[in-house]
Amino acid sequence: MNVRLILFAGLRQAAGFKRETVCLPEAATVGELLESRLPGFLDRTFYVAVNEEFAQRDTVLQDGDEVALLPPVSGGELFPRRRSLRL
Amino acid sequence: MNVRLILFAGLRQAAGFKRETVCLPEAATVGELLESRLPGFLDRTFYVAVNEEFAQRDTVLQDGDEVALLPPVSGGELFPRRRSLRL
Amino acid sequence: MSAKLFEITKQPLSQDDILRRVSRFDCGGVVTFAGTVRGSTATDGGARETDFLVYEAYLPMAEKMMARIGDEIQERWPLVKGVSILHRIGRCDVEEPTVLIAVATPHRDDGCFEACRYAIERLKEIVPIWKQENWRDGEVWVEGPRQPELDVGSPDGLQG
Amino acid sequence: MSAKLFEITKQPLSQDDILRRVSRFDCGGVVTFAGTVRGSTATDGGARETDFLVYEAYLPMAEKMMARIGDEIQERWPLVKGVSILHRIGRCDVEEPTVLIAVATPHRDDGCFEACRYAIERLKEIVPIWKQENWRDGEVWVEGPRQPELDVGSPDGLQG
Repeated sequence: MNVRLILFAGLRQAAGFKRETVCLPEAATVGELLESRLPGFLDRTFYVAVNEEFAQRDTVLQDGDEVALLPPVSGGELFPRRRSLRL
Repeated sequence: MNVRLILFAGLRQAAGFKRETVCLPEAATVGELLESRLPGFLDRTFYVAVNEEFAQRDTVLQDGDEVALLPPVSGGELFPRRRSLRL
Repeated sequence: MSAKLFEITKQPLSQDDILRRVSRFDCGGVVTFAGTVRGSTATDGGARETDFLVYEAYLPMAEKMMARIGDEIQERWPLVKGVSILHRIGRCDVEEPTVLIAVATPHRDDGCFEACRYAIERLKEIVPIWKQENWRDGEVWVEGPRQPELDVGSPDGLQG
Repeated sequence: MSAKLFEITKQPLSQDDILRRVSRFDCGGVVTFAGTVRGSTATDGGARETDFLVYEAYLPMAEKMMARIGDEIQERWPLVKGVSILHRIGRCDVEEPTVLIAVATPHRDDGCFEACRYAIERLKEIVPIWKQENWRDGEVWVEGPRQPELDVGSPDGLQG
């Protein structure tokens, strides 16, 4: 089955792409998608939405799902530190 | 000595005038001004400003002072009751 | 910015205007309170309708007291960088803002919410502005609750 | 009123506009929070300068989550009559508002301050919008604090 993967902000920048269609075995989970396509991301903090609803690592995917990788939203910190992703 | 008396809102309406110059003995107090000019008001709730600063009943007046009679300010009540001054 | 921070005016109030008055280069959060004319007020006896309000102020004392509230805020919330209070006088129609209060701080946790709330409560206590409520079959000058420490009319007022 | 209550837009935001969106005949108090672009931020290491921000959103999920905040407010503060949240995307310059949140209630004591405060905190938790900070010699996508219950990247995220 195919799912659409979308990345935003710092994750998009780190991955070097914004959208991609990924082919997965039937009933693959969010965790399996990440392990197969973005293993280097697994120690980062981010959230996943499947079809625009927050999902978890064990959420089971279906053909045609849109899976979005969402960094913690910006401005949440009252006193932001400047993180150096690209200087 | 002469002081200027100014009334606002419901007090002005009840007194039937807005401004008046009142002649008083030297060193008269706010209380003496009220007793001589508006004795009917003494059971009402209101505040007095002398030269635009809140004053008290025993504040001593000077020639040329402006004495303002101020009802409790409007809208202070979270759930206002409708008082019938003129219906 | 030359606009006054504490102003009584006959002109309609604008939230964009007050935001400009308090906006600062080093501020990221502004809280604005708008008091608007309610056309209908729920009461125990059913809805009460209002056609319009008329506001009257004691000038310039009213602006001086509004500036005093700004000073009080500065003392209580030292991180506050900007305060503005604008109040209309004259006739105000339903849904129009009659008072705007804006407070600017560097971050949203630096007191902008608390200071704005403080300002509207304090305004009702010490700023000499009154409203006349007008409805289909009458009108009345509305009086707020008594502040015993200010009252000189009744006997308690004898204590300074 | 046909304007949307929860909207992501490239257009400059107006506080007068959002006041109109939430104003109601039976409301007398509206609290608006404006998040504006700070040009200078005090830090332990001295002032940090910002030239401009660029915002990116995941649409339409962002608007859906903003509407969810409106529903949450309605549940927690049942006297609230109107909520609107507007957020810009694209480039925002210093002192411009990037987010506006307005909450209308019949009286100022009916939760408008508390609900507005809740909305901005909640927005930072669940609405997928990110900012890129741009300054003289660099740029960075700013990330907020971690919400453990949402995190799927790190091991804690395994618990659903």
